[in-house]
Amino acid sequence: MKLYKYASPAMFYPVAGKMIPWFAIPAALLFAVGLYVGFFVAPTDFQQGDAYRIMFIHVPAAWMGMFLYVLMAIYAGIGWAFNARLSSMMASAIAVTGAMFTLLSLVTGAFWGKPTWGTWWAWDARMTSTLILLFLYAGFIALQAAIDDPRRADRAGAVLAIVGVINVPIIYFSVQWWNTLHQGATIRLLGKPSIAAPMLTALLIMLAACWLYSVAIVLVRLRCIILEREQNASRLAEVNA
Amino acid sequence: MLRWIVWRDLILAWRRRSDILSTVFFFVIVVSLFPLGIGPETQLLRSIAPGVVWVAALLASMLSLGRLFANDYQDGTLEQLLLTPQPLFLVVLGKVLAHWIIAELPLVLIAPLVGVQFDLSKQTLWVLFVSLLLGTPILSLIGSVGAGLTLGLRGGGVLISILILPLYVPALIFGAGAVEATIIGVTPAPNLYLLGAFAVVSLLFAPWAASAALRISLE
Amino acid sequence: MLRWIVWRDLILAWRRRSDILSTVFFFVIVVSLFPLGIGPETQLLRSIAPGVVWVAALLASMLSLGRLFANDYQDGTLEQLLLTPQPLFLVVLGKVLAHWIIAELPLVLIAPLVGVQFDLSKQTLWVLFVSLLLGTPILSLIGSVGAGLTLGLRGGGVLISILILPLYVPALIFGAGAVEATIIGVTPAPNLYLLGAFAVVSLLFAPWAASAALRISLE
Amino acid sequence: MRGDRRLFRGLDLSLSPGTYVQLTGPNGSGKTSLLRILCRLLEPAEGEIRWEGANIRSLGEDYFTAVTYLGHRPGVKDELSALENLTIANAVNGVEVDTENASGALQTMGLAGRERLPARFLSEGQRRRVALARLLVSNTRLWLLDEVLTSLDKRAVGLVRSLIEEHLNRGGIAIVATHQELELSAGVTKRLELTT
Amino acid sequence: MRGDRRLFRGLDLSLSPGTYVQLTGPNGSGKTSLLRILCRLLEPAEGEIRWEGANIRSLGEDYFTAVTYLGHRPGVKDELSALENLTIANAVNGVEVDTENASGALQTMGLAGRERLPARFLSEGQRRRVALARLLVSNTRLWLLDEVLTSLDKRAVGLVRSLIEEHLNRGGIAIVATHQELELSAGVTKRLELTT
Ligand code: HEM
Ligand SMILES: Nc1ncnc2c1ncn2[C@@H]1O[C@H](COP(=O)(O)OP(=O)(O)OP(=O)(O)O)[C@@H](O)[C@H]1O
Ligand SMILES: Nc1ncnc2c1ncn2[C@@H]1O[C@H](COP(=O)(O)OP(=O)(O)OP(=O)(O)O)[C@@H](O)[C@H]1O
Ligand SMILES: [Mg+2]
Ligand SMILES: [Mg+2]
Repeated sequence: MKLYKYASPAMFYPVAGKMIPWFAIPAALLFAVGLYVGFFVAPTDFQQGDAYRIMFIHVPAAWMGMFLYVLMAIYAGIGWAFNARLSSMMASAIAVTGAMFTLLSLVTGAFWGKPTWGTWWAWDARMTSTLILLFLYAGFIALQAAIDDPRRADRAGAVLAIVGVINVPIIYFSVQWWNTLHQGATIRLLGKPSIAAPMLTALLIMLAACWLYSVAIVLVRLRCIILEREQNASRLAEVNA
Repeated sequence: MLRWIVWRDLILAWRRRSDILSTVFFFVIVVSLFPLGIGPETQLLRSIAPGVVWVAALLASMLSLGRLFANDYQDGTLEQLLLTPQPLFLVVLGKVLAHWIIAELPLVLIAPLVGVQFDLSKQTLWVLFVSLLLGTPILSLIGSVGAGLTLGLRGGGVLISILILPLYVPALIFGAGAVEATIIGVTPAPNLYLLGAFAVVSLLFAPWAASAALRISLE
Repeated sequence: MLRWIVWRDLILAWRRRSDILSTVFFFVIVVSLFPLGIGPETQLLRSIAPGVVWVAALLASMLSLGRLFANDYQDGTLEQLLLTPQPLFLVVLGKVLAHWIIAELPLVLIAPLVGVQFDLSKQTLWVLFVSLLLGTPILSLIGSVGAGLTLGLRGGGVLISILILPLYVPALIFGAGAVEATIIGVTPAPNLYLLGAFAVVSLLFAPWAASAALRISLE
Repeated sequence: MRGDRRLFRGLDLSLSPGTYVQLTGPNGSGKTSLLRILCRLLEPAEGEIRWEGANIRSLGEDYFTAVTYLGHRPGVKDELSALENLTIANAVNGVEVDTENASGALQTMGLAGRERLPARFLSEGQRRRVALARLLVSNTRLWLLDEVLTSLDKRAVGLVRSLIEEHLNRGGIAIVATHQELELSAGVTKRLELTT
Repeated sequence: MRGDRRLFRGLDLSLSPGTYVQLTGPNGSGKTSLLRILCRLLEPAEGEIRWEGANIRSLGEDYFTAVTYLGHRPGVKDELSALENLTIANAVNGVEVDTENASGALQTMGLAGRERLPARFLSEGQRRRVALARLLVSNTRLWLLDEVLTSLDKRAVGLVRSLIEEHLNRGGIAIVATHQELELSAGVTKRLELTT
């Protein structure tokens, strides 16, 4: 089983090294194209002027933040169930990237909100659930950081991620429901305006770029984690020899 | 044997009655801090009362959860509990049940009294009581997972809170929502049903996750 | 030698950076829970913001205080610190100073960001920042007394809170009062002066009381 | 128990009833880890442990009816009296012991007159004796004792020795990790020395 | 130290330089309490302790420049390396030790190659060795050591013996609470047996 062979961290390390450019370079290219289309080709919005262009970062970031959480939970779960170290490391690597995208969508959302709504923040359902998602990432990362033994950290993280993933839909809907109960939202998100074709193109390109970037950065981070753990292990082995 | 685990924890709690009192006091103090920090307008206070009481309950239960397994862990009893001839999730369930009786039930009972400070109506107090009665088991159940995961870690107190507070959000929304609904004259029923459903989901998953967490922490 | 104690605690905290982050996140999470419990109306939220932020700061600092002496106590380092040839209150002062840098300063820095969530004006955010900068040393100082008294006691987490939360009340009233004043357009100066005075009083008495508490706890 | 192997030491061992295994070795050589693997608190990295022919993982909770493990920490609750500690610990294990038997066991362990004192008033050595009293009332066949002589004075060490001898005579197995020697007059003694 | 009395035991003792006191007695007989009284962590219920003629209470913090106490718990921080543990513990005591001396002391204690490893990766015995290294770099005259041999293997026990012997030869005083015997070839050995 060739695949099985690559599931060992030590074997995967060089493979990951080779894979990184294949994702990083297209990511860079697509970012360049996407930003160009988004900022220069796409027409100015008749309501919001140019402020809406922040969407090209905001929306992919928000999507990535949510997808990556699920992906992280899946990897962590596989790592736990099958004792696959590489999979667990993958989960740890994804967590930071996911948290970063979530934070990015919060920040860009806030910068978008200021010109359009006149406020940095409102307790809108989507914003709130994104914020909670960030907290969930933070919990996962903090838990893993607090545990010295990497194997134990992996498994504890897996339990938390799985519990979190079961909860995410519940949280999402409860927040949705919470906000609409009190008031018809004073300000709605853009809704679904018929987006101009260049806008949609730019959005999709940016989304693809974010995906490629995520893969590349996760691989980089994975390599760091592998290296760090091997070093720790060999340092201990050396001393105990 | 489940019976004995609950019984054991109740005896232990009774020997340390002051802990129970401390949790109740903490709850009361946190709730009372708000009028101090916010100012005395009755109207304002009444409209924030459900949120404040519920958040205080969350925090109080979270603080007491730090002790759910910690004492047993420190003196080696938890290892022994893992080695009893019965499924681990029953042990967890027993301890969670005891924790609810010890740490949450008193809050539920005292909450209407605290609500009076905020000038809530009789009916609202009643809904507050019911919402807490339905909601606090969720806190104990989900909290047990966090308590299991953070066992033996430094900085456990803060860590457990950032793990479980986000997971408490639905309970908070439905619970406080039910009370809020009563205040503005709407029926609290849907909120209470949702709260009950969430409690059932927690009951199904939490003991299982908590026993997994315990095994991991004790390795 | 004071220098070395502060330095030691800072190194230790740096080795466990995640604890610092956890405290900050706890603060942010608690603040965010209130809107979830209370509802999203901007007007209402703005008027409770000072109270909420200050109460969250109180709770966050209280949680981190549990660790002020506990880790050193558990591994026997605290005994050794008591046996150093220097007045005990200097040791306490060093540890409190380190605690403030590690656990309170990050809250002070993040608070304005949190305030943005409540749609506070620029000037209000500024006053919030200053009030916390003046007020958080009080929390560390008074908290050290509680931490010393509850050292090694079970249920320390809850116990410490009921000991020191009542003592925090003046800080809360002046601190939240200053922000409140700014919101309604009055000068926050008197509140801030009172807060400063209270800080000085704490600085004079707390280290002394905390060292007495430590001696008692270690007997 | 029939066979056990351990990755970084290559350990293979099968024990018959009446065997006493003295587990020695310098600090950090893995004594505690081995005992914890034997009672399933730890997973072995490789290899398996069999009890009466069956892998202990497949035995599930039933395995624990045959095993008593006493670890570094005595597992005695400060708030309970010696007597309560003993009876409740057993009840949780599904073995209900009546008060008479329990106080008999405590008396044997030299705790006469202190049975009803909360354990926090007992000295470290006396607390360990409370934990050891569990061996007297249990009817498990495999004893896993970790550093069981810590903080015991000479009288208590003698008590432990005779406890283990009786256990071996009844056909039990005892695996004891210790830095101190324990000369037994009964059963088969095996010495297992771990190295770092 | 000139005189010490203890309410429930009536203890009166004066020690001259170069004396080794071996404190024995069954569990709970008060060994730890006595040592803690001697380093002012506990107040004696009655009687007083004098150091060079002066009551130690009146000596204030100066007394601590003459005393090193090692208790049940080693006082080693998990997050710091062995080296940092040693240097910082001394710096806090007002004795700044340079890295060279410190790692020399750690090497003597058999920790060569592990000086820079965070202490949490050390085994229990090695952590105690880090604590003992403080005895090598300190220049205090009175050593109060509580159960200092706990969890040490034989090599380490030999090290501790020679450490104490050197200390006595330099005119120091050592009071050691222990269940195990420690045969010294230097200094005056006094045995103090406490009873329950
Ligand atoms: C910090 C504040 C904000 C956060 C956390 C946030 C979060 C999110 C999230 C999670 C999504 C994806 C959700 C989904 O597809 O269901 C999203 C999409 C979107 N957001 Fe935001 N948002 C914020 C502010 C804003 C603002 C101020 C605007 C514009 C006025 C905005 C406009 C949009 C648009 C147009 C989409 C795409 C909607 C769709 O295609 O369904 N967001 N945002
Ligand atoms: N949780 C852990 N994380 C990392 N390493 C560990 C852990 N527990 C044990 N070890 C390592 O495993 C080795 C064996 O430890 P173990 O506790 O089994 O030793 P021991 O023989 O019981 O020692 P002692 O005589 O001190 O009780 C040690 O070198 C230790 O460093
Ligand atoms: N904090 C305390 N509260 C009440 N009694 C105590 C306390 N500390 C010690 N004692 C009692 O004082 C007596 C002496 O205890 P001490 O710890 O000095 O004994 P020891 O000789 O050091 O025992 P060991 O050999 O277990 O270390 C014991 O009987 C104990 O019950
Ligand atoms: Mg061991
Ligand atoms: Mg002692």
